[in-house]
Amino acid sequence: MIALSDYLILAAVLFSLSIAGIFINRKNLIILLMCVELMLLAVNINFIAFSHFLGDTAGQVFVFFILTVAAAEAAIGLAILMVLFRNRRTINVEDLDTLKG
Amino acid sequence: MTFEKFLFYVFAAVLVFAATMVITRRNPVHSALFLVLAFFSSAGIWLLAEAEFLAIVLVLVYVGAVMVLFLFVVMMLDVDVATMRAGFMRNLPVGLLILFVLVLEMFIVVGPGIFGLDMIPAPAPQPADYNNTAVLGSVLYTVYMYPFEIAAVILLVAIVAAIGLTMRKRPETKSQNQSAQVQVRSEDRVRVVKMASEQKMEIKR
Amino acid sequence: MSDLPILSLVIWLPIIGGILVLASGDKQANITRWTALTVAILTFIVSLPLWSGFDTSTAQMQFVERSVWISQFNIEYYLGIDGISMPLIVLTTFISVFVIIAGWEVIQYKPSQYMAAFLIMEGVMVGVFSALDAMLFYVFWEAMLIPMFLIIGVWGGPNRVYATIKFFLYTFFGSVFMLVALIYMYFKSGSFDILAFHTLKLTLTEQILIFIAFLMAFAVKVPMWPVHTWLPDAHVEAPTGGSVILAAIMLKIGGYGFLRFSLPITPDASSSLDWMMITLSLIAVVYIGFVALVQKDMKKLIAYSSIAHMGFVTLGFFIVFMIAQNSDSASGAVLGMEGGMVQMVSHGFISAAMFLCVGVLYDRMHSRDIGDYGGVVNTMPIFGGLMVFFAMANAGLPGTSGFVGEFMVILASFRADFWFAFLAATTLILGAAYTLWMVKRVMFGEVANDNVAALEDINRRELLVLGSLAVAVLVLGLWPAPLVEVMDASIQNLLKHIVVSKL
Amino acid sequence: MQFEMSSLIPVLPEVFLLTMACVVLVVDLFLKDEQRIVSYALAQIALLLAAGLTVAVGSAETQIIFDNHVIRDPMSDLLKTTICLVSAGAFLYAKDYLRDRDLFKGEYYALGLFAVLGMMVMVSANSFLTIYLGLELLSLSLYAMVAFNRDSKAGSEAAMKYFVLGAIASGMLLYGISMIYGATGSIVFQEVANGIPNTDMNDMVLVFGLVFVVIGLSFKLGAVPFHMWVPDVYHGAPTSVTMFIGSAPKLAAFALAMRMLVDGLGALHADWQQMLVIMSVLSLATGNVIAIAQTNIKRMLAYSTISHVGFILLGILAGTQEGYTAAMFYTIVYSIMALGGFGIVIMLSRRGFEADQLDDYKGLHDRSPWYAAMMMLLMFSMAGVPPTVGFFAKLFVLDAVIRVDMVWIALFGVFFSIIGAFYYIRIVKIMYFDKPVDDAPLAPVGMDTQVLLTVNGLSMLGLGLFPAGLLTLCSAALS
Amino acid sequence: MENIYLLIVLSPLVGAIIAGFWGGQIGRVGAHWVTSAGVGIAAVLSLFVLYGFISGDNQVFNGSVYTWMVSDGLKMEVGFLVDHLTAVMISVVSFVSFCIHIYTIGYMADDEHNWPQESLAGKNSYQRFFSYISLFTFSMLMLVMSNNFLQLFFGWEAVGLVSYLLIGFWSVRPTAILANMKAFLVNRVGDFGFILGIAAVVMYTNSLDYAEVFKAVPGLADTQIQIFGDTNWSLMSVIGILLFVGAMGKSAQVPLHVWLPDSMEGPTPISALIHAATMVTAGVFMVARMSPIYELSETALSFILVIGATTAMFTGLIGIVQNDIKRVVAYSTLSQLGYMMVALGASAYAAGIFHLMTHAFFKALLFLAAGSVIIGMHHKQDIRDMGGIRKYMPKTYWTALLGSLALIGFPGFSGFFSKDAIIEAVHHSTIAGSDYAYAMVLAGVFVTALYSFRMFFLVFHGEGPRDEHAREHLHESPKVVTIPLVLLAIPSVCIGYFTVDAMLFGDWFAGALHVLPQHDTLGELGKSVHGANSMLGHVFLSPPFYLAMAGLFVAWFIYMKQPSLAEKIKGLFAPIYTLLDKKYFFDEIYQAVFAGGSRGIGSFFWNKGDRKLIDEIIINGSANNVGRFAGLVRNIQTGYLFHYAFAMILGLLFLLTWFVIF
Repeated sequence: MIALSDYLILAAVLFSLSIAGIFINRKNLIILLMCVELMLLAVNINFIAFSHFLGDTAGQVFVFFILTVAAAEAAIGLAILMVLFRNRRTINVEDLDTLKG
Repeated sequence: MTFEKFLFYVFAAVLVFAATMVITRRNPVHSALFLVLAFFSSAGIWLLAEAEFLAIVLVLVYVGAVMVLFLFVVMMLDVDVATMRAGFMRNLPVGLLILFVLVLEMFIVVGPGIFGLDMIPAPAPQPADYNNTAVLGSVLYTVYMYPFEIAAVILLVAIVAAIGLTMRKRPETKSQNQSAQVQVRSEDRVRVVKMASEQKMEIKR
Repeated sequence: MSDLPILSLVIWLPIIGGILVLASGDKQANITRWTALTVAILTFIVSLPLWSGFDTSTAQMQFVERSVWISQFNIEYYLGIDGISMPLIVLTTFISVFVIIAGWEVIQYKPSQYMAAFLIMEGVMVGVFSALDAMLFYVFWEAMLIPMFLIIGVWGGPNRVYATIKFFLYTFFGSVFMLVALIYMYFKSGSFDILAFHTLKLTLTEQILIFIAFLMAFAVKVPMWPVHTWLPDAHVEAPTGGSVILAAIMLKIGGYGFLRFSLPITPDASSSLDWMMITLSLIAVVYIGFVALVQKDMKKLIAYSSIAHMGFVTLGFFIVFMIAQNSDSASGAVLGMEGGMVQMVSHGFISAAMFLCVGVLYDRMHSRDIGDYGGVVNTMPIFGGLMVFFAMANAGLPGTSGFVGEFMVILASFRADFWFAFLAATTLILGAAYTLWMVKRVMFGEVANDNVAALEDINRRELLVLGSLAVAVLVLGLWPAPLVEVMDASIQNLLKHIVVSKL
Repeated sequence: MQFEMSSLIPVLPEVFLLTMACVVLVVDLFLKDEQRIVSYALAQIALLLAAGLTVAVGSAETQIIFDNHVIRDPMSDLLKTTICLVSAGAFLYAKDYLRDRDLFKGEYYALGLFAVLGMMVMVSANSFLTIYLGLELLSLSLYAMVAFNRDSKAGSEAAMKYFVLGAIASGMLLYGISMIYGATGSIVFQEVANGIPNTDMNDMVLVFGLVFVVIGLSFKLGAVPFHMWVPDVYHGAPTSVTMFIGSAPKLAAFALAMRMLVDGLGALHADWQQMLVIMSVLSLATGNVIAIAQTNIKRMLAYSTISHVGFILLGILAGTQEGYTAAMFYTIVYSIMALGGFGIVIMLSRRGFEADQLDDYKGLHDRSPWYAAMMMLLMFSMAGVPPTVGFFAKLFVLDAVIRVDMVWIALFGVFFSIIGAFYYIRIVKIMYFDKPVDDAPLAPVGMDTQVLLTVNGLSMLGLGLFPAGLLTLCSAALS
Repeated sequence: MENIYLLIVLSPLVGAIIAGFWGGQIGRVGAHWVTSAGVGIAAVLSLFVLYGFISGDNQVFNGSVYTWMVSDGLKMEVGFLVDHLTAVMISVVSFVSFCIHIYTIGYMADDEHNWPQESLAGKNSYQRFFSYISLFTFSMLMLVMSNNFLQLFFGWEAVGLVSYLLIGFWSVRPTAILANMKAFLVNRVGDFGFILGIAAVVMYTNSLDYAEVFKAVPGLADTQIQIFGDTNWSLMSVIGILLFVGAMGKSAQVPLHVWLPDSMEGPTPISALIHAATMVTAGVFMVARMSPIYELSETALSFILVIGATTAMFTGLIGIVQNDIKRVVAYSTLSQLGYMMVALGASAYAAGIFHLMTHAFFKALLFLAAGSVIIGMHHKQDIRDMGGIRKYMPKTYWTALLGSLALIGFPGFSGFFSKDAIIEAVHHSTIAGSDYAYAMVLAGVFVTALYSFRMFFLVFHGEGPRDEHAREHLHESPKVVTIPLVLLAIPSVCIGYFTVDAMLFGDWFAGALHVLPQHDTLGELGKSVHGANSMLGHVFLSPPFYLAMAGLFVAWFIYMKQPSLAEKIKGLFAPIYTLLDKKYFFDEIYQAVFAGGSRGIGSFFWNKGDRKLIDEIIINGSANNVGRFAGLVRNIQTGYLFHYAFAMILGLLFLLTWFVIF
């Protein structure tokens, strides 16, 4: 049988990978956005696993909403990305350093 | 090892692999495609956890819509891929360290020690007539009515924001503005200029 | 008469007057000035009943006003005065009148704001002296900073920005720790009533920590060595009126704080740390005396002399415990405390007068450098006479008020230890040395240069101001009994409090 | 599962606001550029009426509706009213600014209203789900608003940073929520609170989840080390948006903390108290110290925000009634102060000139004594100098902290407020003591804005002299 | 009686106030009339009081005028104690003062020449001067009439103030204003000890009133106190020495004598009044007044004896080499003050006071005579430029001769009785240092005669002024100058003869001065001498007479007979001459050590302490460090998204590690 810990560890690995990804990627903003999606995915796995093991639908409903929000988030994120690209002609993370100090 | 467990491991392996690829590929298109793979495999895992509806939604919404949006943007921005990877190796050790420590610490909490089967036994499988979609649907519009409305507003905001941010009238695009055409008044187009009648000019030398 | 809230009136009349003056703008500067003067004089008159109606036989708070301010925190609008605060309040209202007059023609840049700042400050300072609720006290205490900050910064000298920020941060630094101590005691006692704090039981550790917190606030204000360096800077840069208020009133607030807070609230800590206070006081007297000697700037010199004189105040306050130890009774300690109080009042007059004198010269010559002067008495004989008089008072000449406090404190400190008195008495020499040396270089000798030759003697306005202060200095010096009588009951009562351990 | 229309009444303000936001969106489509004022007016009406409605539906009792997902209690009433009013103020200040920069659009107000709606949802959320959705509604609107000036390089950079970091933060928050859901089996606060003592799960799991929740919260508040977005976003965003972000959402963030930590995870107080102590201390130190080095007033105010957050956290971490009251008082006061502070920045800026450098304030006293006086009051209030209300805010917080025997942290707080005082009074110094470098006459400002500024500035003094009223409201809201 | 006493004190004050504040309105005549009248009233009343005591009609008066203040049970009052001692003092003071008021009318007549034309301070300076000397008289009277330490200190400092004002009267002269500051500061050094002495008295007796203190001191005679560590000191010695330090300042005893010669920068009338006749003797008066205390401490008496003797001898020596006419008299004053102190140290308080009185007359006389010469010489003061003035100024000459004879103690003159008594008293004294003192005062007699007549001969005899111009204008001074000379010459000559019996051997001071039997040197003396005539009879049996004559002769020989000898001797004893000429280098040492030293300390404290350590390092240093630190820390905000994320991750890891793992 699949243990709850299996799900959770998987989610944890995924979560960690996404966090590491955010740190390693210094060039491409889009990958950063994808990492965020991965992170949400990890969270979703958590919720679904708990929901499954608790026999409670709240978790699944929560995932449903997370998916909705994530979609909206992606839309806005990409829109900002577009604005940024239009202004700066780059989506290189390392170039985003005019605001600092 | 049961078949379910086997499937889980396969999906999990694919998922982890795909996730790794997402964060390490130099070409964002590849990353996006691996992300799609990751979504697919996690959809599989969700099926194992008896969340059919969400698994399907994941594929539909994410793979079908969000990822396409990503790809669309990636294509549209036309980024120079070659310069994108420089310095990658430099950050990798720190990244790996973070990854390692984080996984380790999370493992301590979520590992089998606390969430193992002996601690939390697997629930009995749902009966055959269990309809995940129906169950979710029935609470979504009742118990979760308020959040549902809010979620709707969020989507509205996303629409407004996305349009507001990205839609702009480029000077070079040629298009008709019908309402302006319809609403135009004669004063806007023709200006009647009253001028004093011309005086005879005296030329002085 | 007794139903009138006189204290509130004395606090709010100048503040509201100040706001009116502020609102009147600079269009008609003369009206502004007269309004300000009227308000100041009115305030002084209103404050007189505090003296005349004062019952000297009791140590109870008088003219008490009490109403709820912030009920959740038990913070009250609680005013009242005893013999310790009353003279200081009258001093404040008295000096404020002269400050307004002193700025009459000199201040041409935004006079309405200048006058308003002083009036508001006057009210706030009276508030400090009359607040019996610790939080009310603290609010007034800090609120004082704002107008002073602006006065120095806007109307000050060339280096005013450094001076005013230093002044602000120093004082702010000192007082925030007091805030924590006050809150702590509120937490212990359930109210911010200062009189309740007096009877609050505290362990020695608590007392010491609270004492140090208070010390930081009051020592900066007094100022005590080594947190005194803001004062010379602030004085030098401040306009004359600012210096006067600073020296005459603001420094007193520190001394007042010791009497109202440190000593009665933390008697055991005061007792166990009195060596430190005495040491610092004596350093102020001796060290600062030497420093004053080498000043080339008149205002700086007077500022340093203020520090040295305030050393006497703190010395007078903190020898109590040693006296009690030496003689099993606190007999003689009262002398020291009253001496400190008299010294504060007297210093209020003298330092005000000295700064006004420097102001008179500065207005004419635009220099405070002693080297730029010489032989002023030849061109300004009346002024010269007054300034020599004030200098003598500053040097503690008997017959002037400057002597009274010093004398009392030296007498009292002898009871504590011969060497305290010995070091304290060095002020006789040092005080005379730096003051007279300055007078010699500025006032006497041949006319040093054309600028001095062109000086004109003081006008009626200036004569009025300096003359009134001279009279005050003389009267207090020749007959200090009324002042001492006023504070006697309160000081006796205070002493009774502080020699009893709280442990 | 019966649905009663009456359960809509408590959320009437939200419903109204949503309706109005849509109305603005739609009406705006039919407006010509010179008629945008209508959108603005509608938005103001929406906010003011929403505030009024909140008061109207408010009462002393607590109502929990929508199957425990929504709560209406005195705290939510007070916070919602304040949010609406502060937002209305922010809109008012921003009007001329937006018009000067061709940003005077219906979308701005629609997004603003949505953001306010998000805050209101957060304020009266009673489950992790609702609060998450409210948070996202707020955040997404704000992301868009930061990038609203599409031609601004700084704006888009700020928006991007805000977005990415915000997304990470909400990811972490969600992860935390999932763990807590797993440990307690519910997402409704009361049930979570009830579930904590009963859970047979190891306490570790709860704390594990708590860490993530606290991080999400700290990000929203802008507490160190999750504050990095604050200076950049404040700096890069159009000033009107900075003002908006800097004021009302702090109230929502406070509600976020109260709902999640106190209502939901109150049983873990001992744990989150320590976490908040760490972040509060770091915030106080970092915010105050770095602010000194700033030359851009928006950035400076951003760092000052961080230090103020330190104080707000102090109040919350005390974990007592007094502490919450103090923190709430502080938050409300802070939102008013920030509103006024940025208000001045906005009023001084004009087309092509942002007035965001400290040097732009030189000699303001000569150029406009009134602005200078109001700014001075605001600065002294931020520095916490009596008799301005900023002092009382600090006082109440310190009192709360000392009451739980954390004197050392109170000392720490006051120590850094001394350092903080330096950069506030530096502004006063610049305005009052320096000579003006810019002799250009100040941009003419409408009467409404002037009145608002006056009210805003004098409220520092008024609330300072009579803080009891607001304090009573706060403590009543939390009792 | 009290009203008379008040009138004595207040009438000079009223004069001073009128002349001071309304000098411009009342004019010169008004000013000198009002002040002279004030002091005149005081003088007449004083003499009336004195007569009352002589006749026995007057009782000792001890009462307060008003309560200055009461603090901690310590009553501080202003009040009068009028006994025989006081009566003598007020008479001397007011009489000398009155003479000097008259004299001043002439001396200051053309004071405007002393001021630069444009100086406004020079306007009304005449009136101001009168105001000051009347104020001085008031202060001095307050001092001597006081019945408590507080008022004593009041008067003590008030006379110092007036002295300060008067020495620096010609404030445009750099030397004058240096001298007055010096005088004030050196006096302050004395006051420093004085006030500590008062504090000690208050601590142990809890009173400032003489009567109460004197009542209490016998009980404290054996009290020991600790000052340095555990060493025990007799309380009485400590009090005595501390109070005497005050007297050293005021009465210009070595080493606090340095101000007195410099004080000659003031106009001559005040040199006569303040720096010879009255103020400088305040110390003598004070010690005499405190005799109940001093009698209880032999240490203190020895101290006084040694200091006095040293002053008497060594300042006299300086007088020999001085060339400024006033300075010679000033050093003579120092020397005579030393004699008075020796008398006090030998417990011959009465002799001290007696010498004080006689000295007041003849020294005032000498000063006024010198002043008269100075007027004649148009304010030239160098005796080497003078000579032969006898012919031009006969009145001055004769009065000066009488004064000089009185000063050297020529038999029959008043100085003879007082000085002889002192020498004899010291001879009888047994306390430590008395032998030294005896030797010094004896030698001093020779020295006194030498310098007195050196000056006398140089000024009045010989060729006549070298300066042609001066010679032409030399003439006798006006009557207002010469009348006081005559007025003072009379007592200078004869007062000693008439009063010595009562004051030294009678019981005149019985209630005022206390002498323990074992110290009663005058009593010892009285066993062998009985009255004035008896003293005159013993003249040829004692060394002082011969020493004085020797001095007179040497002066005559060197300066009249063999003028070249002076230069030779100067060459022969060059080091000693230099030592004397430089006044033992006191001024130089003080300048370097005290003035320079305290400025050095001041600069050090200011520059290194206040400015460097506190301001620069601590205050600005920490401010700058915070600023620098801020500048550094702001770099954490790199602007890079991944760093921001990294910060969040670190925060996460930290919190996880801290709270979950541990």
